[in-house]
Amino acid sequence: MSTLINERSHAGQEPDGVIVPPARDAAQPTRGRRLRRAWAKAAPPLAAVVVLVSLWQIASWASPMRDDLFPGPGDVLATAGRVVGDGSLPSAAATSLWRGLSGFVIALVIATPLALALAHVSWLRRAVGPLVSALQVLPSVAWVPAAIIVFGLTDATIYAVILLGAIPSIINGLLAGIDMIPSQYRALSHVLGARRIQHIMLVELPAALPGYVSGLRQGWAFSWRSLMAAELIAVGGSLGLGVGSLLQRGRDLADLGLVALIILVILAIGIVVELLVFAPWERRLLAGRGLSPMGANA
Amino acid sequence: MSTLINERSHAGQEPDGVIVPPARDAAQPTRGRRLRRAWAKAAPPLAAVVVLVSLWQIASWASPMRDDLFPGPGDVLATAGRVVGDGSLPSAAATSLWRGLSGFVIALVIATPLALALAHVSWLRRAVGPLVSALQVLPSVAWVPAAIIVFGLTDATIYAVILLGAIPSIINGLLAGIDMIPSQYRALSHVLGARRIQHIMLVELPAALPGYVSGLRQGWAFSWRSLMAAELIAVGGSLGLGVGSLLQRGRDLADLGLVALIILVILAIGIVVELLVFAPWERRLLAGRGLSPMGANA
Amino acid sequence: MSVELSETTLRYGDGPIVLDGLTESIRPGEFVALLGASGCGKSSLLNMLAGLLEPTGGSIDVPDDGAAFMFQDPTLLPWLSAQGNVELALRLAGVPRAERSVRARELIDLVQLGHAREKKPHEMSGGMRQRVALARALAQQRRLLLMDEPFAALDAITRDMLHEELRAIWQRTGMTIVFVTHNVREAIRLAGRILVLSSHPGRVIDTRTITDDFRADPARAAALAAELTDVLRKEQFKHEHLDQ
Amino acid sequence: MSVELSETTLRYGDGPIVLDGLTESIRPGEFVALLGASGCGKSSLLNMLAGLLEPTGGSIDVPDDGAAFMFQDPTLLPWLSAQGNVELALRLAGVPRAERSVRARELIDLVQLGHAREKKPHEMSGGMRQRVALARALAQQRRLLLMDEPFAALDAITRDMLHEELRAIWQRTGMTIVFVTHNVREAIRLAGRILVLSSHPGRVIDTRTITDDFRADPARAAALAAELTDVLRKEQFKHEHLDQ
Amino acid sequence: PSPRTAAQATELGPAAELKLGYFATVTHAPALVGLEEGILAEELDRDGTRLQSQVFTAGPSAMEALNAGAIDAAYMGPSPAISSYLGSAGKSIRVVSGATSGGAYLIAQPGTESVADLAGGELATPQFAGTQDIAARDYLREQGADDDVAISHAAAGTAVQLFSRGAIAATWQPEPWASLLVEEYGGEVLVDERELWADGSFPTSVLVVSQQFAAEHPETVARLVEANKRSVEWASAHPEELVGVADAAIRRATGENLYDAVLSRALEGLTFTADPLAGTYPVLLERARATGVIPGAAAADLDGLIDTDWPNNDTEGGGSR
Ligand SMILES: Nc1ncnc2c1ncn2[C@@H]1O[C@H](COP(=O)(O)OP(=O)(O)OP(=O)(O)O)[C@@H](O)[C@H]1O
Ligand SMILES: Nc1ncnc2c1ncn2[C@@H]1O[C@H](COP(=O)(O)OP(=O)(O)OP(=O)(O)O)[C@@H](O)[C@H]1O
Ligand SMILES: [Mg+2]
Ligand SMILES: [Mg+2]
Repeated sequence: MSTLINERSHAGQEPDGVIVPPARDAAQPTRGRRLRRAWAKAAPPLAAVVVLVSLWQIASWASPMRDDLFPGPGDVLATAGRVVGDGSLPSAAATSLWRGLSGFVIALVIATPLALALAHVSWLRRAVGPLVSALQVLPSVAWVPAAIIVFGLTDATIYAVILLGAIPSIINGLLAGIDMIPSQYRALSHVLGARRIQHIMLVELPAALPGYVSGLRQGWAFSWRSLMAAELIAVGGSLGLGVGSLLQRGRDLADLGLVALIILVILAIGIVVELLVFAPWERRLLAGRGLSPMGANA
Repeated sequence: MSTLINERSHAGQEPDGVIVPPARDAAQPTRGRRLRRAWAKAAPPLAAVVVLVSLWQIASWASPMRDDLFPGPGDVLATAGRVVGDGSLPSAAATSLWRGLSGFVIALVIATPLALALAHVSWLRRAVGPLVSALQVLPSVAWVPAAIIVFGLTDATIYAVILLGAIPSIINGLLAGIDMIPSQYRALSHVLGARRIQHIMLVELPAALPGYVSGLRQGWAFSWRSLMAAELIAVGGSLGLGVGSLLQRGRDLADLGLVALIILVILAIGIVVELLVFAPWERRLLAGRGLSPMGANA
Repeated sequence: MSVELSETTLRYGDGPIVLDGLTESIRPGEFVALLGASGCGKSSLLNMLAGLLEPTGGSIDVPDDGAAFMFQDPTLLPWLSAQGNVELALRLAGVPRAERSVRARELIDLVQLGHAREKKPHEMSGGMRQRVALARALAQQRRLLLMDEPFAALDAITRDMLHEELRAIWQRTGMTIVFVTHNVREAIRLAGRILVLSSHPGRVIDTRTITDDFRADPARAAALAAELTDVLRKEQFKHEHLDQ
Repeated sequence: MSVELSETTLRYGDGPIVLDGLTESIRPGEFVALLGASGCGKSSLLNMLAGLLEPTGGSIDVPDDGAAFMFQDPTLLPWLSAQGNVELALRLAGVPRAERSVRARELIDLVQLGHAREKKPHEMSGGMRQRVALARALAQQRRLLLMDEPFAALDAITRDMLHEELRAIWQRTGMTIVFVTHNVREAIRLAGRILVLSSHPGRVIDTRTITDDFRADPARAAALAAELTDVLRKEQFKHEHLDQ
Repeated sequence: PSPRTAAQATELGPAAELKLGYFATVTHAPALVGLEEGILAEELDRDGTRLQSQVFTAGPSAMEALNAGAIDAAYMGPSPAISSYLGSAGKSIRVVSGATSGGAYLIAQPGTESVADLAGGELATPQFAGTQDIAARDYLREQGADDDVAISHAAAGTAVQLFSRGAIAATWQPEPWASLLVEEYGGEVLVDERELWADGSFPTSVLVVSQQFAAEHPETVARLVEANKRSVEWASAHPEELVGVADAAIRRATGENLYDAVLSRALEGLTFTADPLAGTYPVLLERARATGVIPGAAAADLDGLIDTDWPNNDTEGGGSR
């Protein structure tokens, strides 16, 4: 006989092979609880970072390679001090972040209606759908010569490259979300007398939202990566110095400390965007529908 | 009064605002039907291509730009004749395609168990999940210095860059698919006495498959783009010449005809992979569950 | 606005014929019940009446403004509360914004869910979800109302109350109602006419008209229930012998 | 292996108490029916018995090997056919590969779906899906079987046949069955004991033991049905007055 | 911007603005000096022309920008200039002045004594059909080693990494990477490219302007050429200060730079000259043809590429008609 007694806190006790939906929490959140919760949320990623940095330090000590070929955390910290000190890194990060976010938002605004058009106009989807998937595959650098010829050396070139990278990905994400909508919802819209636009706004988009968010996450990745490609074109002058230019600089100078630093900065930006934007959004969405991301139920 | 009479072929008649699930087809497919179907499938993308090429030709005639800055279809065809004639394009395309596909398959094999681990081990997901999303954001070129230090100028460098690009994307796609599984399925597995591994193999993976496929499509895009980035790094020697290297060569030689040609080749590869792999797979999957991609019901 | 079926035939793909040459006319304001074995094609018929499915043969005439439809499963939108689901139907029916909230409250109260107004579908019991779907169907206010086993998940008491409400609404609005049920007594209690369908293929094998006098007499109603059950039983046994 | 509830209490999050201090013991081999208004907590109770939900207070003892559970909605896996869904349950119950197909066929025939063996869930009617879910629950062969309104979507005739089958299986295997129904006569026909639940909060307000003699006498059975319906009605009216 | 062919343009007097592209690297020292010491701005200002500078990281994107009209003039290596000139059938740009000469070396792994030691290894050049690539191929051909040594391409830092890891036997690199390899990784200088040229000089970076701009604003081009000459002279005259000036200019542009030791060694090997060394172009082209890199190239196609006859009033442009 197994006895389930009223014990709210035996997280680790889950018997082998039992796939239990997480029980809901009975108590009201108090101040102390909330603090503990925030800590519980922040602790695992922090632990991951600490573990990774330690491994890195150990590897760099143990490695027989020359220091400049395998910079350790200390070296990178020193590089960080230098480029933060002279202000180049913060300003580059701010420039890139602004371009990335604004480009992503523009891509979103353009891609969403396109995706809806593809989802609803069957011949359009058959005609253009494969092309969209193919555009996703086209590397950003391929657009650079054309973009320079059309837009010159302005921010418009950079945005063009970002958009061409992010738009196909967002379109595909939304299409996938729409395709997975239970077919009953279409019947429901029909029966409720929804006009097409009402169906889209009131039923289809909300229903596709969880899939859409995961498409947006990929779209964000594409727009950021395209931005990095665009920032390699040129530096200074009318184009502000971005993180991508710094990365290129590090590669040109074979300065692996700088390269590692930029990688860390990009990772940090990615983690922050994920933790502040996508993860909470997705969690709220799923929770509102009685689903819960399995790893994120704390 | 509206009268719905037995007319199987009034595709265009759908009244405004009516969102009707596609009626199933009553007749058996005959030979003639099948031919007409194949044609109906191929016609829209072909039409799209013809329209785009004509627009391009007209633009290149009308444009005041120098021919070398805006090559028309004729110029590109001539370039194609040249690089196909000397065998460099076919061999580069074959090399890249092989690298892209094999890299993607390896990424798939590595990413799937990782995604499952993240989906099932809550602290792991909280610790590593944001890092995975951040890795997706990291541009492929960032890995190149590290990959070269570790692997030198070998195919291993190229595969490392592909894997680091594709794996996070596939992980996120599968995670998103798993998160959207109705929570009842977990309850069902529990009640049927499934062990965790059985739940994963028999319930979770099949249920997440539609979301997974759309994640794989993004993963394929990432792996192909990473491949292009890797092929720009280093060429020649023991490394075969890939499509990415040809693209770079076009830029180096200020040969925009070659650049345009490579863009077209990459697009063509993308379209073929989409039409032969992802689109049919997705359609079959959705149809098997009573869903249908809306634009693709012909 | 009457509903006219003429030689309506349905099959899915190249499967067996589901409905075979139904010819039936439903007058405006009629209250019709459909009885038939599980899988005989009742839901399919309602789907055709709602314009969700095209007949394979024959024709169907329905009112131009479509039909309100309560599906066999509730099909609530999971991101909306009970109130939200009903308000959506009102919005799509063109009810002005100001009235929607009040009307939705009334409908939710009607189905006894006043205490669960803000609950999301996943926080409701099966019967509660079915009642929200009922409220939503009533919110549509069409002249034709199709209901697919609307009370199947409800306890006898709630069901009784809702029977009363439904008849009251029907009498007040004069709408046409076609509903599917497996409960023979429910059919007798509510409907003005009962159609009994056979299965494999579905045809109308029996039609009964029920007057209010008839309904008022429990003994005659019970006798009819027994008789109809017998019709259904015979039909099904015939089948079993064909099948095996 | 008996089922023991002791002071079992349940609430969802910080909502109202759903089940309040249930203390009840179900003997091995007993056939128990749960009656109660929609939303009173019947499905929640079954979920706790199946280990899908933890009680907020008190304790629950259930057999170690878990329970077979037929959910209120069919929850079939959409990528598997009827046969495939049943075979999956057999596979997870450890039935050797060779036997699965035969056993699944038998179970599908038992629920009268021989003609729809290879149909996918989206190609089946509501009642057909429910029957596949029933076949799947029977395939699990646990000592405790929980059923949540197992026959709600079925016509009277099919339901009758399945009642017979279920009782036969129960008698043959001696398993413990707890099932929820809204049909009072169904409860009387099948169960050895009936528990009536109140709502807001859910407590056991009436318990009846039904012997085979009793069941055999239609008049006494009808009287009991009327009596229980009355208990339910009183309970619900009390509520309505508290609510408003 | 939609660049038209130069023939359609008419002279418009001094430009209001000149957009100048350059790389933030030592081989572009005259540009660095001109900017850092204010020579370029000062000279252009005489006609009221404003100077706008733009840093590039690779020849192709600079050339693309020039073609697009996003910049009007640029310092760049001769090979992108040749590629563009050939590709546009002589319509894209003109080389109006020289800037830097020398500063490219074949650096081999420590302990390598001669080309023969490279056999079976890989030699990396920055890019296909680039100046160093052609030099390397031609050199190997001359030495009869072209079958023994594989050529691969890796630019700048990548080549340094490959070298440090021992993945390549040698690399033909311009400064400052050649010096970096020598100073930091013990590379052996096998060949100083100057040895391969008749009078020991060959162009490393030159000043080019778009033909469109040259046709519209010949006065401004003349000012630019003059400023370049002054910068070149300054650079030649102040070898001690040059390191500091170059370092400051590079850091200002990109925030990062190499050690001074590497920089000064790199600068030592460079010669600054306003002479574009026109005589080397046909040789360069012939070598490209001979090694099969640009098979169809003919010396006549380069007619009009180099035009040092500034100031001139010839709106048709072109010194070597
Ligand atoms: N999409 C479909 N594809 C193929 N066959 C289908 C489809 N939908 C329904 N059917 C078949 O049509 C028949 C009638 O189904 P329908 O849902 O109309 O039955 P029903 O009378 O409503 O049954 P129930 O009382 O069980 O709900 C069934 O045999 C079913 O298998
Ligand atoms: N996940 C949940 N979150 C919050 N409340 C819930 C949740 N699930 C159920 N409830 C509430 O618990 C109560 C009991 O629900 P339950 O499903 O057990 O009722 P039931 O007796 O099975 O009703 P029915 O006969 O309608 O199926 C209901 O009031 C419902 O709103
Ligand atoms: Mg039905
Ligand atoms: Mg229930």
